[in-house]
Amino acid sequence: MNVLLDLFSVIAICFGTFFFLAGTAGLLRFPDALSRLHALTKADNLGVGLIVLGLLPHAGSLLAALKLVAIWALIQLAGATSAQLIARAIRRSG
Amino acid sequence: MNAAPIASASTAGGSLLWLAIILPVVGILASLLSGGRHAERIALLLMPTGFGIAIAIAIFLWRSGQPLVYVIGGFNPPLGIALRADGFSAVMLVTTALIVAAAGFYARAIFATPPGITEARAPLTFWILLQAIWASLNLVFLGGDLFNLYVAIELLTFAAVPLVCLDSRAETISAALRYLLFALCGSVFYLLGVALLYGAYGTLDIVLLSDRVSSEPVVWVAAGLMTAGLLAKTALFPLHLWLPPAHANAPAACSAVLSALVVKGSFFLIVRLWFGVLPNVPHEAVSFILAALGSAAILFGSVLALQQERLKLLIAYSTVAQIGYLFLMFPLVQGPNLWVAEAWSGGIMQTLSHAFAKAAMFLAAGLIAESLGHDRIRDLRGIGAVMPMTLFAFGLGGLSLMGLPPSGGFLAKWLLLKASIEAGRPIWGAVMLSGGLLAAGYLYRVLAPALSSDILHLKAPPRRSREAVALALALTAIALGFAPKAFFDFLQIGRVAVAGGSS
Amino acid sequence: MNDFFLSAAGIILFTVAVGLVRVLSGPTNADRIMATQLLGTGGITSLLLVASATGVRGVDDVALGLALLAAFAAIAFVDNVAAPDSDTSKGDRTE
Amino acid sequence: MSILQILDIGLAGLVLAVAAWTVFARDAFAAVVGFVAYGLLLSLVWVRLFAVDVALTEAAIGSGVTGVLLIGAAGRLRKLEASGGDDELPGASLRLFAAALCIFVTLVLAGVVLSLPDPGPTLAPEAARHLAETGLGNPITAVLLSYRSFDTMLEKVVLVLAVVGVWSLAADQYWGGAAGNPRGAEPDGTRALLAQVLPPLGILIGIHMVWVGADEPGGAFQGGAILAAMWMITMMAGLTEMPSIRSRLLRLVLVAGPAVFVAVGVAGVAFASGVFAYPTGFAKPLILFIEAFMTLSIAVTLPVLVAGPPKRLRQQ
Repeated sequence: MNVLLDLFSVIAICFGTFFFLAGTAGLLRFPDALSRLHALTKADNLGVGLIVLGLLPHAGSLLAALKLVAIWALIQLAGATSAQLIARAIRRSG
Repeated sequence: MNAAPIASASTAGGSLLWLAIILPVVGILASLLSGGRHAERIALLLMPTGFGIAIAIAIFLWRSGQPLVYVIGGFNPPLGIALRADGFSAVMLVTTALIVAAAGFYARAIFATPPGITEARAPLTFWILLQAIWASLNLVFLGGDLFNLYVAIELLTFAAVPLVCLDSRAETISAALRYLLFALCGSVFYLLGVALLYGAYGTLDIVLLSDRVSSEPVVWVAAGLMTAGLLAKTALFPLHLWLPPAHANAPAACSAVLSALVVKGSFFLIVRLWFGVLPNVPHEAVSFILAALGSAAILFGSVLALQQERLKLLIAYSTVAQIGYLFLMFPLVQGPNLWVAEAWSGGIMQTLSHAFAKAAMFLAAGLIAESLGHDRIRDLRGIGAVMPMTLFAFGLGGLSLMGLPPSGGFLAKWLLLKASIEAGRPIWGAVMLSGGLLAAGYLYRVLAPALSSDILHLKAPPRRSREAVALALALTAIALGFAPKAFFDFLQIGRVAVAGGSS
Repeated sequence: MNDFFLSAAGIILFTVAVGLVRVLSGPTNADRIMATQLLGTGGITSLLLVASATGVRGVDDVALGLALLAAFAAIAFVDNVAAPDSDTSKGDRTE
Repeated sequence: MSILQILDIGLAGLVLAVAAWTVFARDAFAAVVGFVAYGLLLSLVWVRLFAVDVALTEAAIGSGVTGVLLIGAAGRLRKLEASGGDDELPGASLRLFAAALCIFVTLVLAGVVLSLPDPGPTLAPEAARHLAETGLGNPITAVLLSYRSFDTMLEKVVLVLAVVGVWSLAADQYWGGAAGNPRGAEPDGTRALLAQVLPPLGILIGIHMVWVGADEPGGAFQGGAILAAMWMITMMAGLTEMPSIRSRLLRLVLVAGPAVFVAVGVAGVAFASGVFAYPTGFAKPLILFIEAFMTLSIAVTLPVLVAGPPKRLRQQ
């Protein structure tokens, strides 16, 4: 059981890390600001989500697990709204 | 060497120490909460009480002959904080109470809330910040813990800087901004030094530290940083750049408090640092540098004062010069020598007499500027005939600055001169004498035309009571010249002997 | 397992740090804000990983605080710098 | 070398690099962004130094209050630059001198810090020994609210003075008016969403931080800064606005923290061994009582400072 959970964590965190790599690569390599923003949101969504998922089995208590989920949700919210706002700012400045 | 007083037990009368700080703090909070005219009433109400507390502290100190101590919260240092009052603290507390009250009384005419308005910007700010300056200076004089003193200089900075730009002209705001940057940089340097001392010795209490410190690199660096930071706040040459525009452009009542008291707060902490925290670390070289900078300040500040076109700028540059004198005591208060007590008294006398004289002069200059609508020295011809009392106050203050007898300034310079000759270092005495001559020069530039028989028309004559405030301060500066021997004994209470320098 | 967490934290931190090049190069201020946004997200994530590996108490609250305030810089940016009257596409101003 | 050490060294290098970028950036906004990133990394550093209380403060203040303040300042500077306002750059020799001085101070500090005794003398055991008297579990809260509560009270007075100083910069006719933008007629959708979802959670987290502060990392300042950020977000979304600086309620909340602190401190003369001492057995409830009011004051003081002097006429 433990081994399975650990394996699950390793896979989730590996994928999460990959999305961070991809997001950063996109931020650095994509040609225009809007697509760079798109790349950024991938790291926010999937990267953090997968890593939180991977850490959940290791959370010591229910409160700790709840905090992890809350952190993920907050980052989602922040990511979604700031992406909206930044995108609008980019478009306005043309 | 005087045995270090017991660091960690409250003495009789100790409760007065926290009262001296908490009282104006309560005033600040109550003034902001009730607002409007109440701020002025609260400030004026607290002033006599605060003066009474300062006097009571002095009496307790005089009776016991030992520093007063109060341990806050019942936790003894090094874990907790102690407040301590020695002779120097007590005279500074009384001086502060007097000058703050004088400035407050003088300012009632300018910073009264106009009729028909519940609350106005400048009056509310002034009355709150005046109490804040008072609270923070009392903390500076009483704090026995280096971090507690950091909080004190932070309070002092935040109280002093807005006073500079109370009339919100563009030039005053830029002067205030420059002052703020100097003061904040000074705070950071001070804090860095405090952190280093804690890292090396594990305590911030001044008395405990003085036992533990030894002459080693960390102490030199910490002391250097703290001194540099405090010098920036004291405006000792060459860190004086912020002072003239800030002090000259502030409203007169604010200039008086800033020049007479606020720069003395950080000077007081430099004295605390070298003679309270580090008496066992020989510091002849540092003392020499400080005195050399002081000498440069005297000459440079006086020469610049000679060239000013505006009265308030002249007085501000004179402050730059007079701050220089304060540092001449450093090389003379060294080792177990006979002249040390004299030099110590001389330094403190200079602090006190400059405070009263400079406050009187700024208030007088403020009255002149209000009555004429300007303060161009060129156009002051004949002011003596129309505003005799104001000019008399200005002149008496000037007398003390020049060091002519009888005055506190004379006594201060006489004591320092005597000490410098007895110590075999007449160079400092020579600087003092030439500074006195230069002061005579820049004051002559004001007084000679002022006393001419030209006819001058005032826009509005000054109020008698406000002239009287300036005169009372000037007379106090003169009266200090008659201080009895007992007064000098009082100044020695709690002075710790400094190592080295037994030449 | 702890070593794995720490390695992941290191890789993520390093990755988003490389992303900070966008703070340097811009070209627009929006890119700069995006780079800090990414650093924030990556920082929070590596904090969670390190907290899980080292077990220091209270670290999850630090991450919680950072996550709560993650959008502030972007909003302040949109309000103050990218306001309609100022031009954000001017790029790196190195006058 | 363990992975943790590599991580620490990498983090330190990153902090230095971002700090250098912030110093050398020529554009005000770029420097501010660098500084925000620097603050974020710094809270990671504090965690690694096991100073979680400081990390919490840095996280709460750095990403919320100072971030907004500095970006606002950069925005204003940009408008000033665009209008060709005074751009008195200091001369090259002065800048060179400043750089040399900074490098010198840094090197001397580094040298001295490395020479400090290791392990250094510390009051930590002493602070822990008296912990039982305070009834607290977090020694940092004990230092701030018991052993050195006098300092903490005075620091709150500094905040009050800062507010007075900031307000004093107002134009005379705006005295009694309000700072910041007025409530929007139609709040912006995206921001309004954030400003409606975030505060309930944020208030919970802020109170949590104050509450656990007695025994775990956290406390009034951290919690207050979080609450301050929550009020700021509702203002940035146009859902609420700054009250008039003459508002009695605003002033009451501004002084409540230090006032309650002073009151409890002075009451110690009558009910305990002296001023700022707590009666035996009542230390913890009294500390939580003080912290509740301090949190409230901090939560209001910080947005008031960010909003700046009043810029609108008093509404009748």
